[in-house]
Amino acid sequence: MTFAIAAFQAQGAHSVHDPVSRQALRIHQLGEAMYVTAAVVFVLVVAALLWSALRRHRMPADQQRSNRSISTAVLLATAATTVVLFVFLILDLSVGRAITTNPGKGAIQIRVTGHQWWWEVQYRDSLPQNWATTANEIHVPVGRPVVLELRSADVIHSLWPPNLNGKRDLIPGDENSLWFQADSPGVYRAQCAEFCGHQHAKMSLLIVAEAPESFSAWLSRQRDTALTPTDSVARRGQEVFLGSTCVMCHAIAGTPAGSRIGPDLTHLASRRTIAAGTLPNTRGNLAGWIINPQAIKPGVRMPPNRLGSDDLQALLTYLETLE
Amino acid sequence: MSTANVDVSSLPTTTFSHRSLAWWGTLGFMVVEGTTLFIAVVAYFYLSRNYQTWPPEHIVQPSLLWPTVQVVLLLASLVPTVLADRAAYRIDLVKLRQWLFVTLVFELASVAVRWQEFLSLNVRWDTNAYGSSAWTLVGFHTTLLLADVIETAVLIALLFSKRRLDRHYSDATDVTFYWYFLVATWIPIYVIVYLGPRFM
Amino acid sequence: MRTTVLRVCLVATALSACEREERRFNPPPAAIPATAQRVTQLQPGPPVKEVLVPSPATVRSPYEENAYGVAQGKTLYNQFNCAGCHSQGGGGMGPPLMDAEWLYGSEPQNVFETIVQGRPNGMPAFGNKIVSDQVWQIVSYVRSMSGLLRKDVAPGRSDDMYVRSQEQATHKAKPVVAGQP
Amino acid sequence: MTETSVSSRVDPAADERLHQELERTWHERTGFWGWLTSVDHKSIGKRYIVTAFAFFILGGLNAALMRAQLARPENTLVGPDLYNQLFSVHGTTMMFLFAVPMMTAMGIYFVPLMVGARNIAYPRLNAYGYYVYLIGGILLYAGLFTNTGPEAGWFNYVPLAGPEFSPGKRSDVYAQTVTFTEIAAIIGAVEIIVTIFKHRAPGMSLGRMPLFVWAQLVTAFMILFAMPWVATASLMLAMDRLIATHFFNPAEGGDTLLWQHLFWFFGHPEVYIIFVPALGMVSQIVSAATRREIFGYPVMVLALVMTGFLGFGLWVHHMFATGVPQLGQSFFTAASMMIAIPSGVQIFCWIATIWAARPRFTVPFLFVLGFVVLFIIGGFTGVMIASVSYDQQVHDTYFIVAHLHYVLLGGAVTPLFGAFYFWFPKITGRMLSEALGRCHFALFFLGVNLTFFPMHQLGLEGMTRRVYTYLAETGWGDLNLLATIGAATIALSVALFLVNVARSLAAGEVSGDNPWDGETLDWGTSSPPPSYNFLHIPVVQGRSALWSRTPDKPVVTGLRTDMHEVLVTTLMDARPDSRHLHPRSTVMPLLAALATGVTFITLIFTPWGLPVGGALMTAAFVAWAWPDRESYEEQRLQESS
Repeated sequence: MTFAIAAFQAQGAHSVHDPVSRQALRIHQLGEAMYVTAAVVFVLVVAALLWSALRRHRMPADQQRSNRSISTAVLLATAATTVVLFVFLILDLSVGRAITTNPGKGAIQIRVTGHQWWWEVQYRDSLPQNWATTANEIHVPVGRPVVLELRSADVIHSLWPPNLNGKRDLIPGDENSLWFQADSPGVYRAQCAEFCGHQHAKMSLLIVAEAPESFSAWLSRQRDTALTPTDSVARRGQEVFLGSTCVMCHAIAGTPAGSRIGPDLTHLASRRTIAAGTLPNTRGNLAGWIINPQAIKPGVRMPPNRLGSDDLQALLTYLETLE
Repeated sequence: MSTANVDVSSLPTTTFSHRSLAWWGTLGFMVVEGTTLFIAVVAYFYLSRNYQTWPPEHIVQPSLLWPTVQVVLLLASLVPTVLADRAAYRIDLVKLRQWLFVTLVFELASVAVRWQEFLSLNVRWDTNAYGSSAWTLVGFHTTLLLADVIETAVLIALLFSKRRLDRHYSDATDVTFYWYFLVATWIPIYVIVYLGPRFM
Repeated sequence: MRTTVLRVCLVATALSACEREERRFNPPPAAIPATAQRVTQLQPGPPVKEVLVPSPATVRSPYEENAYGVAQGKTLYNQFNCAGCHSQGGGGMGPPLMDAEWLYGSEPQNVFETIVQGRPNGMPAFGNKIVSDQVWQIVSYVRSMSGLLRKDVAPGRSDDMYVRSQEQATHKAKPVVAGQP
Repeated sequence: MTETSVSSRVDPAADERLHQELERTWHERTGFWGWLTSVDHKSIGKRYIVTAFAFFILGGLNAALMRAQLARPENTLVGPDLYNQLFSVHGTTMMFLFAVPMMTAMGIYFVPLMVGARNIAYPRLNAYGYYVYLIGGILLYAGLFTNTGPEAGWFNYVPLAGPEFSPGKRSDVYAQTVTFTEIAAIIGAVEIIVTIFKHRAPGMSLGRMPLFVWAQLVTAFMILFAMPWVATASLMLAMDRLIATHFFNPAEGGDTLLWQHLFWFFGHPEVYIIFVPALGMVSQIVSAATRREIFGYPVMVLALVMTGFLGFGLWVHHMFATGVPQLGQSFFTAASMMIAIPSGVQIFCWIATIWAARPRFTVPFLFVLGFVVLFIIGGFTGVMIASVSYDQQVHDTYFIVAHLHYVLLGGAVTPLFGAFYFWFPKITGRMLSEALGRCHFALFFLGVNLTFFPMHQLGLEGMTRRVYTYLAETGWGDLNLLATIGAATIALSVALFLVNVARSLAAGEVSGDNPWDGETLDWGTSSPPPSYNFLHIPVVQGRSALWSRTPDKPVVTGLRTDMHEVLVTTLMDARPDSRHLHPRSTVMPLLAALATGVTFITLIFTPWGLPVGGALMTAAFVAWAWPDRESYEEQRLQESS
């Protein structure tokens, strides 16, 4: 179990408690302040309640009504409540201002489109041939603001990277955006937070924050088309891909496969996970996923595929070349 | 402090307006229905923000003839309604029957014109959100209209029947009260749905 | 006696609701595919040697009374670009699908064959490009376009531009087999 | 009759005669037919309470299944499709079929008793409302059992619930269930308002009304203004699905956020509709436990009214993640935080009441203590999520699941259980066992904390709501297991309560009229109350109706005893104003409800439901309005007297 957790954390931290951006940090601090206040007030009120209930003194009714100190106590408690709330309000406004300020120039724009149940990620450029499309994994450079342009292809989703910022909905017919700046490198997990159907539970996304140089290297690799396989098994695998059901939904740049119904597979092998953050990207998992995705994510749009074992192995070999 | 017993045997059994229970019930449902109409109006304006023009491009403006006829008809119907109302307060059975019947005729005419008003929208409910919200707004009001027609008809029948009671005078004022409500709500709907698109 | 009838009716209603609402994710494997003659050279994607076709005459169409399957069929119809030729049922390059005329028969098996084998004059063969389960979903959707499915199973409008009245409001027209295309 | 009884001068023979006469007039037939035709608010109220509690159990069973599924990561007990239906039906049940109807039911039973009326205003409509509600509940569960349960949550967001993404009839079942329950809730609200406005006993001016009655009044007004929003929204959804309107279709000018605005403009007041009556219950329990009027009555009333108003200003705080403009958000943050003030004031006033008295630690009072503790926790997380920035982190996570259950279970269900223990003797004439009650309380309090406290942490660690499973690597397994154990504890406590009820019904200690020494008029009549509620309608002389009664016990005289004649009083001062005749038992409400049921259920399948059902409903209501010979004779007799 511990090992599994460690493995998972290598796949992406996912907690409000561990902020790595200014936004998440400010929210975290606001939360801490509110927790401490809440705890103090809670203890005070419950103590007052229990003391009142347990003290064995009974004041005559008319005396209670005319007792000024009781009224004063109630009044003071109300005033204190109001002050605490007012302080919270001010704190909230200041945090709100801090985290919604304009990201400024030089921010990287990334278009994220929610699909049932995966994320399409597109790095656009003034030149369309420089566009890079991937899925379920966003790479960002450390120390530079990133703006996610959020859209939806079907129902409402919500992108939530707790270590980086709060969540924002992806709404069909509407555009939203969310920005953050990762201050330390690492792999952070984001999850769909708005209920979106059968596989809402397994709709995750990894955000990989890395040094600017490695980010640029990654991006330029992602812009490339897929290499034509040289190995004969991989070539056979490509034939399987293009001649079977795969080609109806998936795109691999540099081949005739160009459908945008499912995730773009041009650089599938470079991704850490498959099935929207559900499984580590290994040959075994990939095989299981292709043969019967419904066993892993019941209701997912991808149908079970019946492939002969030679075809499957060739296909896997081909997919592994897509780095 | 001591209080004497209260003898209520001489209190009236038929009361009008806010002294009567039925009036409060009518008012309660007017609040609910008024809120509903208000929501439909909110939806209408909310959806209009999604368009550059309202009505949307390629959709003809709603026609004004029949809706305007309706407004005139409804305003005119207030005359017999007020007279029926007064007759009821005066416990004047003959006049009440008479004017309530005239009111019913107006109500029926209004239902007939309402059919034309749907056509005057010049859009189908399933064409776009504009059509949907306009139809719904007019449709809501029509449901209430039909309910009041039935209510008026039943009351007139009661007034002519052997089962007539004093309390029916009070009930008659509730029916007229409701009709005022329907007329009063129709005017803004007319302005919003039929005139509105010309100014939006 | 009457209670028995009533009970049977109730059970039937309940069962039909269950059938209508089931979300079938993992269909049992269909009959072993048999190799069939393809009738067209057209197909999506690069050419392949042969088309594998389940023999449809022996397989009952699984989605005729299943709203979820039909809705999936509608999604696939658009995603696989059937609309490219058939439009939203009104036809274009391909024949209309919302009318009562059927060139190759209106039975589910006929439509299945049409999709899988292709037809002369333009309909590509989707044989091994779409898994048979999805083909059946598309079949049921295509039939719903001309009102051949129950209204509570046929789809409502999609979140798209208005082009035609929704399938569940389409009146059933008695299918006729039209002459040669 | 005990000392506190509202009964008049001591003349047992005359009282006995009067009792005989009133009993003959107000008694309803027993048996099945009597059940179907009843228009007595106590009979309807009782079945409302029992039905709503049955739905509480059903909703709880849904929750138990969900908790079982989530006990371990990657569990396969329940698949995603069933899980989605379960949580949708759970939410829909708890909000529409349990919480609101239960609070209405308590009002239907106790408001007439507390204001000193013989029956609720519009008794037939009352019966109609119950049947419509029952049909709605049966529809939802018939849906669930035929695999047609709603699948897009109780909030039912479009487009997921729209025609494209929710094929079949599942969302339609949701929409019509909502329609039925809204009709019932609105009817209940109108009756309660009119009962409070026009049926109060003479002398009970607005300033002398019990706090429970004030709470019910505020709630009823909130229902009146809130419920039409969700009813309209669900109507739009049903039309989008059935006749292809485009309210929620962005491609044709519709808007998915329209649903959210309409839904939450109802949805947030809804929380207060559930919570405010519970505040009223707490006040009555505290006042009885301390034998004191609640400290600061005017402030308490003001706080209730303010809660009612503010409840309408918060809806957007459910939508902070949709990206509504910053300025608007600040307004909703401020309003959301402000609503904590009236809640705080009430807690302080209760503490002040308790401080100056020596409370009896009866089971109802224990539940009140538990309520304060749980509610403060829920209230504080509520203030936290009123903050836009913080909400954007925890929105739609298990943190919210924890928050809302602390507020609803802690803030409403806990006082409700207290109220059950408190008023059970009034309804049945028997006490519930204190010993079992204490066990029930302890287990329930423990269970709620065990289930929901860990969920705060789960949310912060990233567990989102409405997930049917989670991966083992997340490390959420242990806390989830703890929550499941807590849920089992809650289930056990509720089972204990049922045992307690069954035991008491069979052989409980006889309670007497006023076992807690309560202040309100309901304690001034026998337990259970007679069919006519009060032998003599009392003249109220002070805020605590029973405690302030002078020895001569003035009452109303001159009301007819041979028919359902009731007293109508003026709005502000409750001066006697007129005599009104209430109808006798009739089957018409049931028939009208069946017609309504046929209409809306047919509308799930075909637009023809409208004309056909409309005709049926017209027939039913015309038959309802037309007096039969017997009631005509009676009415004429009353008018001539």
